[in-house]
Amino acid sequence: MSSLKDIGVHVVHVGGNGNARAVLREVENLLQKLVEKGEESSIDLSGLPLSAEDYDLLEETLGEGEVVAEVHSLGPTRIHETGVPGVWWVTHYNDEDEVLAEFIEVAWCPEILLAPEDDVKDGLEALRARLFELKQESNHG
Amino acid sequence: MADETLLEILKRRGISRRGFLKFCAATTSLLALPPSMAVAVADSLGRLKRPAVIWLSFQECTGCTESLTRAHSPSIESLIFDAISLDYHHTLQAASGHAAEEAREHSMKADWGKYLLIVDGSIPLKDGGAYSTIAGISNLQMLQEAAAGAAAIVAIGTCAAFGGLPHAQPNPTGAVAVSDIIKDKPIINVPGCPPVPAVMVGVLAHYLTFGSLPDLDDLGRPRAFYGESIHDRCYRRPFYDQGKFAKTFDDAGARDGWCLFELGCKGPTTHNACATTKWNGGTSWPVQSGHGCIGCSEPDFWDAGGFYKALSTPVDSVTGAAAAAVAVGAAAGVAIGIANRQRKAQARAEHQTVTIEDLEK
Amino acid sequence: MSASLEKGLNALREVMDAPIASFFSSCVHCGMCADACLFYTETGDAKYTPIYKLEPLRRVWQQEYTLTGRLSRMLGLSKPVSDADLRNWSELVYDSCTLCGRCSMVCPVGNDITYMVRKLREGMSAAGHAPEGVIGATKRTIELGSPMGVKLPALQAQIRGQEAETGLSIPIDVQGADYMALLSSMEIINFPEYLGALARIFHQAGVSWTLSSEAFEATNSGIQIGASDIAREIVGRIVTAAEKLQVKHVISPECGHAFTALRWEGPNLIGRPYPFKVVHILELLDELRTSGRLQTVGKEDAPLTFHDPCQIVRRGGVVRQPRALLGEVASDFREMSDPGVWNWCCGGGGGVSANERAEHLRLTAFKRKKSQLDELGVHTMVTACANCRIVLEEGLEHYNMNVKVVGLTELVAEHLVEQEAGK
Amino acid sequence: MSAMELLLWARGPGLGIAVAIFLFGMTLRLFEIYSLGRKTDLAAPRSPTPGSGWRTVFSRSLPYQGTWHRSGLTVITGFVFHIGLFIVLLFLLPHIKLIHSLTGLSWPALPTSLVDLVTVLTLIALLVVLVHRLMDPVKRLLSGFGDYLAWAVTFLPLLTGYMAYHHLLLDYTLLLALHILSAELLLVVFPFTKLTHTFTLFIARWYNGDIAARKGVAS
Repeated sequence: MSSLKDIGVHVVHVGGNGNARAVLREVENLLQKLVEKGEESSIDLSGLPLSAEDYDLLEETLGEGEVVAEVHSLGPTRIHETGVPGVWWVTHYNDEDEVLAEFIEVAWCPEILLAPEDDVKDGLEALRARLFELKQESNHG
Repeated sequence: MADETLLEILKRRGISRRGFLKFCAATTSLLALPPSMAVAVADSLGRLKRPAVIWLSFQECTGCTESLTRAHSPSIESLIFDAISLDYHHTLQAASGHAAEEAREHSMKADWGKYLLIVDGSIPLKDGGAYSTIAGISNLQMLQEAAAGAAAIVAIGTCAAFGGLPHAQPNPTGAVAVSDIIKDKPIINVPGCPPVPAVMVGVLAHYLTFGSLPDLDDLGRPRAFYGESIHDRCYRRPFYDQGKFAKTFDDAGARDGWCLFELGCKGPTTHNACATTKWNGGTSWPVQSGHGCIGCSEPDFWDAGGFYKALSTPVDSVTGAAAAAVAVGAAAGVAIGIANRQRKAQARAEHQTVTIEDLEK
Repeated sequence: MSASLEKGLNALREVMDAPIASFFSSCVHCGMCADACLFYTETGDAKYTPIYKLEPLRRVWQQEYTLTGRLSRMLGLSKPVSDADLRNWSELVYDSCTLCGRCSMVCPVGNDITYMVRKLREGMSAAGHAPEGVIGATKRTIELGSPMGVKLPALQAQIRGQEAETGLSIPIDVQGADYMALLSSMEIINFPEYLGALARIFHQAGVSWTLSSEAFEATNSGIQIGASDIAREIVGRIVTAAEKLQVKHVISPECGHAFTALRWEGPNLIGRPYPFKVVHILELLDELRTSGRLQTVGKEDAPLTFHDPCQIVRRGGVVRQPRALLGEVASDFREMSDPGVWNWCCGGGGGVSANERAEHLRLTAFKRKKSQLDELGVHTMVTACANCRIVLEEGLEHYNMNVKVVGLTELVAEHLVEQEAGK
Repeated sequence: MSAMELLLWARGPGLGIAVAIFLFGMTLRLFEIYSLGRKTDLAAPRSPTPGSGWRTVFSRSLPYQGTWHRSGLTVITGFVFHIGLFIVLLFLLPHIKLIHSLTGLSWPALPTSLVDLVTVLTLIALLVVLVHRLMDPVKRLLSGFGDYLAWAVTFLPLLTGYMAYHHLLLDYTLLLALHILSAELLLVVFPFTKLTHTFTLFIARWYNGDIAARKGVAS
């Protein structure tokens, strides 16, 4: 029997629709804003129809940077700095590794990497509680 | 518990603020809002208290509920449902019989004027609405009662939004849409057969986030999802522009992903988000799998001239009318021809030879 | 004194046919016929647009021969053609149209507008709206035998004159001659040398010919005024004479509309084909030339040009022959712009030259010919139509132009090999 | 009535009605014309004239040099909009599908973007034609309600088709419905305006060519 692969379906791409160039120009503007005014911003990539060629062009132009990070909350979120410092590629996945949302963030550091203030406070309390427990244990010990 | 905010619920479930931020970013993206709105979304969703929701199912196939609950990425969508208090849903609720109806009545009384009413399925009007009843109450009556106390109504699926399949000719049950009955409440139509799950969730998220109706088109559909046609966002669109069309479902053009217009694709007249959100967790969508759009999120899609007929072709055959027209035209032509010949013959008969005396008055 | 609107409308009902219906059905009002009409180009007045001149005919067609027209007429949505309408259109139908046929050549949908103007004149004349001058010419043709009132004695006097001039006898009423020649009264009165030229050429070529004392006048005012009954009577005289003399051919003189009347309209007027052939004099001359029976000597050296008479060239199909003949007798023949079937009318055909009230308009229209001549800079213009010749001469005189007009037949005759003439 | 209902009406009963009126009207017109007949020409033709009517049917499609010179604007805009109309009507795929479904005939389509360009040129030409008709004294004199109606029903399908393709101003479904309705209006108006020239000009040219050829002139 033939397998699925034997069915001669091959999708021919007809070239990008030019949205990659528009995105790149937008990145340039946002980066200039960051440099001049310190304003951070981002672009929602799922809001635009981007072909495979568009993605290739985006990735090729922005390149790879120094930082790679991963956040584990509600499924993974993968972040990497592009070859242009200050330009971050942020992709949110669900637990099944499907893309939920994808952004290009123009910032000193992506929002999601920063430790949230409330969480830090909660962490401080948790840490103090832990230290208190340790002290109790050593006292008893 | 009922006074817990969403953020508190999430926290209780071990979801961090980072996770919540991620959820808000995804929701913002889903709602096609600018990324900068994520903070606003996070702020209001975070403080959100669980609103009551009543879900009524009338003449329907449960496909809409299936679509919603079988969503591939339940983690995000289910968050929204965690945020609501789904007090009544035939299919999903544990209670049945009198207990279920009591729950509905209780919820209506408790949250009168505040609850969100979700409806799927059309409402039969013929023969006193006898074609569909729940606990002896006709759909019409139940809808009217529930609608009276609703803050807003969401008509989920093409049946509730436009009448859908039950409404198709000859419409034996006299099925109508929610908007045909309820005129005094805000109604959001979320058509589709079934609607894209992310769209259903997105609409709910919007309502919950902003407490208001999203921007609607003239058919009551949220523009964020129904603002563009399938054709506009179709990845095969460049083939349409180049004039490359699949002629059959298995020809070389079809294999190369050419435009399906000739095979009856209704993409140009259909407004939905399939082309961008796709189905089954972004796996594919009808056109990508090689079949033209059937226009399921549009009114009367079932009677729109055939799924496999190109949009520009006639719905009905005109051959009969054409033949009759030619025949009648020929008959009229022969009649006027005879009349004309008679008039000319008469003119000849009345001809008086013109002499030079006849040249002046 | 019995012309009436009803008679006129009845005539229009009678002439309506499939070509007219197809023409009116096809007109898109593009106005290109205006640019083809010298009465429009020289005045710039839109009312001279050829298709506009046909409004009364179009209205009769639409109101009486189409279903929608009949219905709107019944419902009172369209007004029938009135006597005032026809009176208002008289100038357009008679004064500003020479039936030159140029519009019929340019119409993109192929309307033969000239064909329709000719038909419309049937109704106009029967309704009493033909111009006085043309009515007068028609009356003289019927009553005296020629539009200019030329009678047999006048012709006989000219025959004697030309016989003396050429030393040749001019045959009259010869039974069984091959050719019966006809003349236009303008030739008899203004250009009798045409008759002499015929005698000399036919003598040299050995053509058996004759004139008829009963029918020597070729012109037909009935055609110009648009009264078929009258035209039939006039052409009938020629047919009767030709049949009586049992000639094989009848020669149309150098007169444009005479050729049209005799060659194309005649059989249709009398309702049967002729037992003889009709040839234009230029056709005969060219035939003699190609068969070697016409010998010429010497050529005109001065540059000269040819004015194509509409009825002979565009409406008659004699295009090649005049140029072939000119090639024999002229060394410096120059074509005007728009030569041959695209020529511009002299402005006096189709009865306009007989229509006094049109004189001013005709002279205005002549500016077209004037500019053609100015552009070419030639001082001799040959033509082959007595009417063109008169109109051209009047125009040239009016505009003080130094151009001489010559008849082609006479020009050929001047170059005949002389010793032949002496025999 | 929603846009979709309007579209369905246009594709269904509307089309049937329009095609029926068009065919009825044109059949009637052709009978009207031919039933008037024509007398046999008794004058001997200069030479045999077979095919000369057909020759003129084709030759009148080409302007002669003097026409270019004197009626240039009419000729150029006329050419552009006629050729443009034919290209758009006959070579846009949706139109071919329509013709195929009505007649069973089919042929290859031109790229949509090319047809789009042609549409723009045709629209421009038609606008020039209208302005010319309003400004030129001859055209203005000859023009009546029927002329402007014929212009409008020719212009509208092109305009609505262009707007639908580019999603201008209105919803696509509504525009498509309006486009089809405007084409149906064209069909309905067709037999009762000068638009009949599309067919009758062949008859007119044939007669003209035949009449002239009998006299030995190629007209």
